[in-house]
Amino acid sequence: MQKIYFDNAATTSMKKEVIDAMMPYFTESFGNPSSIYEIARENKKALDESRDKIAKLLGADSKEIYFTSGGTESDNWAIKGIADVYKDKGNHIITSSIEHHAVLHTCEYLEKNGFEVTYLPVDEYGQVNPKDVEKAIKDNTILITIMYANNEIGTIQPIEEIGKIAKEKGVIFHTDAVQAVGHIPVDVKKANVDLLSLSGHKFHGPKGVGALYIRKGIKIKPLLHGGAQERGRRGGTENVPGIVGLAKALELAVENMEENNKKMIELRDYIIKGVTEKIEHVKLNGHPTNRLPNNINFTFDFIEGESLLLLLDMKGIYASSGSACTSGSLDPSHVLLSIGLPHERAHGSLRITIGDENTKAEADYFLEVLPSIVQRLRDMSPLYEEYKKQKNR
Amino acid sequence: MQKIYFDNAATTSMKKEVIDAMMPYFTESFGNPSSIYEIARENKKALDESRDKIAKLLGADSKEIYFTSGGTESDNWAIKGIADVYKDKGNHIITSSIEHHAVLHTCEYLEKNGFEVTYLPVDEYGQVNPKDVEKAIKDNTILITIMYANNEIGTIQPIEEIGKIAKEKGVIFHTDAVQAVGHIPVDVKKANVDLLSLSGHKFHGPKGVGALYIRKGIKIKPLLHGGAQERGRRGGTENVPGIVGLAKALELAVENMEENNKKMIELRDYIIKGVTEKIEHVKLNGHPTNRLPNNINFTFDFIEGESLLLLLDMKGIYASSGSACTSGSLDPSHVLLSIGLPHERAHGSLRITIGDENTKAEADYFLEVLPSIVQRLRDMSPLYEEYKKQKNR
Amino acid sequence: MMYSKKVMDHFMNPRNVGEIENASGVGEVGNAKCGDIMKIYLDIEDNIIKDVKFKTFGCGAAVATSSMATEMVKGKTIQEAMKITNKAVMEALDGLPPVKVHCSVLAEEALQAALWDYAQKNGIEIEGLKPPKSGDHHHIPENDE
Amino acid sequence: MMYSKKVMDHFMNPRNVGEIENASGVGEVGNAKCGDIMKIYLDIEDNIIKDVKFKTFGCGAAVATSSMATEMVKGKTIQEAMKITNKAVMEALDGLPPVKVHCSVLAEEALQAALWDYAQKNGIEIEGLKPPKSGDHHHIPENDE
Ligand SMILES: Cc1ncc(COP(=O)(O)O)c(C=O)c1O
Ligand SMILES: Cc1ncc(COP(=O)(O)O)c(C=O)c1O
Repeated sequence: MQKIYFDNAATTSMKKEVIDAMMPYFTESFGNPSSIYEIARENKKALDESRDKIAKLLGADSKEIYFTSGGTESDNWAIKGIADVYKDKGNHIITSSIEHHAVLHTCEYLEKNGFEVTYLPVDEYGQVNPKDVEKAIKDNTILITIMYANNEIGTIQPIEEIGKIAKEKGVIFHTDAVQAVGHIPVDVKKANVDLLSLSGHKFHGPKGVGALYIRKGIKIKPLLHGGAQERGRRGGTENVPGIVGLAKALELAVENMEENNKKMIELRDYIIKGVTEKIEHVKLNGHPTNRLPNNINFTFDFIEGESLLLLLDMKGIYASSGSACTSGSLDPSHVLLSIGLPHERAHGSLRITIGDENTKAEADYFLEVLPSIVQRLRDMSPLYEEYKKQKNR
Repeated sequence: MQKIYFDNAATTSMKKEVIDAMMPYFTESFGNPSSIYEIARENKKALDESRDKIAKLLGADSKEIYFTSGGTESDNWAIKGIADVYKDKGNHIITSSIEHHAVLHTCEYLEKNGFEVTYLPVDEYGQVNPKDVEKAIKDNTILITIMYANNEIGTIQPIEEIGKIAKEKGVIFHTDAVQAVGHIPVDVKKANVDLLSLSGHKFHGPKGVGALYIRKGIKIKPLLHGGAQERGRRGGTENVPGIVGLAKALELAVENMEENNKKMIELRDYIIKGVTEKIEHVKLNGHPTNRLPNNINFTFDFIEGESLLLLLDMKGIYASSGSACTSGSLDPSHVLLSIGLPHERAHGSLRITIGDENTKAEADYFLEVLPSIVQRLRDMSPLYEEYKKQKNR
Repeated sequence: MMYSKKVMDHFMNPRNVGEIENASGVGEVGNAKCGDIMKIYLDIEDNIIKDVKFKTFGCGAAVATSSMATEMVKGKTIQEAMKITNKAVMEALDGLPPVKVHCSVLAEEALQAALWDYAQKNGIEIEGLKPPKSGDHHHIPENDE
Repeated sequence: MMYSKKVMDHFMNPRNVGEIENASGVGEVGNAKCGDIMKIYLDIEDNIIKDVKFKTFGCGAAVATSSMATEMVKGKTIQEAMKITNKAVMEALDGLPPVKVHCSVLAEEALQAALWDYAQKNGIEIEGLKPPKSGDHHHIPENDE
């Protein structure tokens, strides 16, 4: 049976070039970059070059790139690190209601520790209104943290505009760009951001490695206290192979972005068109055009997401859902609820996130098997039964 | 020229078996373990098995093992996470003066945030006296954090005894076992510890991955808020290849520990004997017998450590020093100062940490080149000049 | 989360899916808000459950427990059916992941709701049967920390 | 930290290591506590530095700057030697890592201390020469954060 990986927003496969770039640092060149002898110097060089590379690809300076263990650490560090420095100046933080849990749960933690957090609403497409940001800023606002692009529904936020407002008002601005970096053009200067989180495994790089961009001049407390690594701001022996892989993956992603995105947008729109034509009672979640090239998110009425995933899995198709049942929590995705879906419809969502390796043939196979799977679940659903009865009345 | 790696306490090379174990999770089996489809389930299985393996090797339960990005994160999490939960119960923490910076700097950070920290002294061999621990415990003591074995001088602490005292007094006990795990037998139950930090790259595993043992029943706040990974206690997409590598490396280390240690202790003592016989004005730092099998630490009077390292490097020998010059700080190693070395002697230290791959031939080569290097630096040293003049008077 | 082979079999090939026209008793529990609804139809004759059908909106475990529960009551007396607990359904499925235990509870409740409906319609009393609960059916697995 | 080829050359093959018996001037700066001590011996005749030797306890950069500084003053007049700054020494070595800049400062200071000693012994005054500082010589590179 063919296997079709449609869950690239969860994680991606590593590119061969990335593995090849990492390999030497697993074996021959394994030294601790903080040491002074030869093999350590090679490591230090690889570290410096990776930092330079990433900085350049983001329009930043090398000294502004700090390596971390991934998106979650970057988000936690940015938010807690800024809150810690400015807690005497103010205790108000602005974020949105559709952030990743790495941001939301960090904000909730701070709320329990004396901070006040405003969770801005989003419109039906999942967009934050920059005017809402402006209105929410108060004298005691010390940080705005709004994600670059959403991981569930793919909606891209008006980051430049929000950044401009933050700048004018003199409020520090962090963006969780974990889903954006390597997928759409991101330039820290143009985006007017002070801090930006990214994670390697979201663009065909290694898991367990990410970075935080910290604009020159921004004060931040460390989250991981320890050795003098990362200019004294983040302790821990550097994960050199991981960092080299991160840089290589980002380089490849940016180099091929235009070409890949052209192809992916075509495939994305082909699938969206196919599904909406073939299946009734379906709704595309997220912004119709201002969305990530890899993201498709549907709600199928009357059915539940986990069942849908299981049946797709049986056909070799790997996707994801905002259903509560897939997360083990009681509520379905906070993102889908935030864009106004009622609970029962949020439970019936399907997220397809494509990669540059997906083909039109795979899309066709998916479009072929999906309608009968959806129908099968509907035929089993008491909600569908009710709907039909009401219609026939 | 031959290359001799004598810096295994800084980091280690990865074993081929470890890389081989990781490879499948870089490529075919790359899914996100939190997903429900087939390739994710394979990943979940690898994650579970790795957790089981590590738990077993430490005498712990699987549910007590939490994966992190390394020793620094484990230390930060343990200390801040406990402090955060118990801050209303008490604000006193006990540690030692020779901890790694991941512990010391975390404690210093907490001191600036309302906590009181007792830094226990050590004896001339670098050992903490359990009686001192007992005396230091107060009504408001919420945590004791004492390292298992020291990274610079190799001294092993009386952890079991300290653990017993902590237990009796009802104080939570964390140990930074980053240098101990994989090197000497460590059993969390026998050691009477509540939390224990370890790091993969110290025992031929990957960099950027570690673990924190948290005894069942211990309450702790997350350090990395985010997804529901690690039983809701540590967010972030799991670094599956890294975790698999960590487990494999620990398995190999424990399996071969007895044999390796026999060989390494022999080599260690051979080098110690050789150096002290061939060179005057040299002192072994750390405990004569109660030390890590891989650790050798000397002070050579009248010379400075970085110069020594550079000349050894030129001979293909990679070692480390507690000299301030190698760390970029102004003071030499806090560990060497804590065991009572005066500044100038602390500057002249050399740390040799061997691995199971080092041979007697390498030791012989080292013993052959070291005396002339030391002599050369002494001949250049105004301190040695002074010493000779005083002696001849 | 991982399902047993039995769960997957009952999910992939659910037994007794459908409706019964003019059923002797119908029970519906759960709600769409929480992501699962189970509706069980019983055809009862001479105290024997002659036929049973279900419709379920929910996850794999919800479907599988519905399927298994209906299989287990088919042909049984009402008194036998009353003895089928969520634990029995779970065991018959070779277990469920902890977060899915509530699905088996739902299956038990749906069955009892259908029996209740039957009893109400026929003015009889079934020993041990309580009126169906409404509202949140979720049993949150306890955190052991 | 990485040293330039020039630094490594002067560290591996230091010029002018040694002592001068009955030197015209001797300067010692730094202290063992901080990890570097430099001692420079000058042999001055007719206002010309005819010979110069050094001894250094310190890191690679300390040795290299001592070596380079002594090379730079050899054969020079006192006035020319006075113009040799730490910057000139650093430049001649193709630069130093930021944390090592203080070593070049130390070399300049050692040289001036030796000249001061010569001036004191001979009761002369050298334009621009100040008495050697004592105590902490470290110039901590500023953190740009
Ligand atoms: C005793 C000790 N604790 C903590 C650490 C920190 O570990 P890591 O570098 O993996 O963060 C180290 C090593 O650097 C260590 O030797
Ligand atoms: C938007 C967003 N932020 C943060 C994260 C967390 O990144 P990581 O899993 O690398 O810690 C993710 C992915 O899981 C994400 O999609």
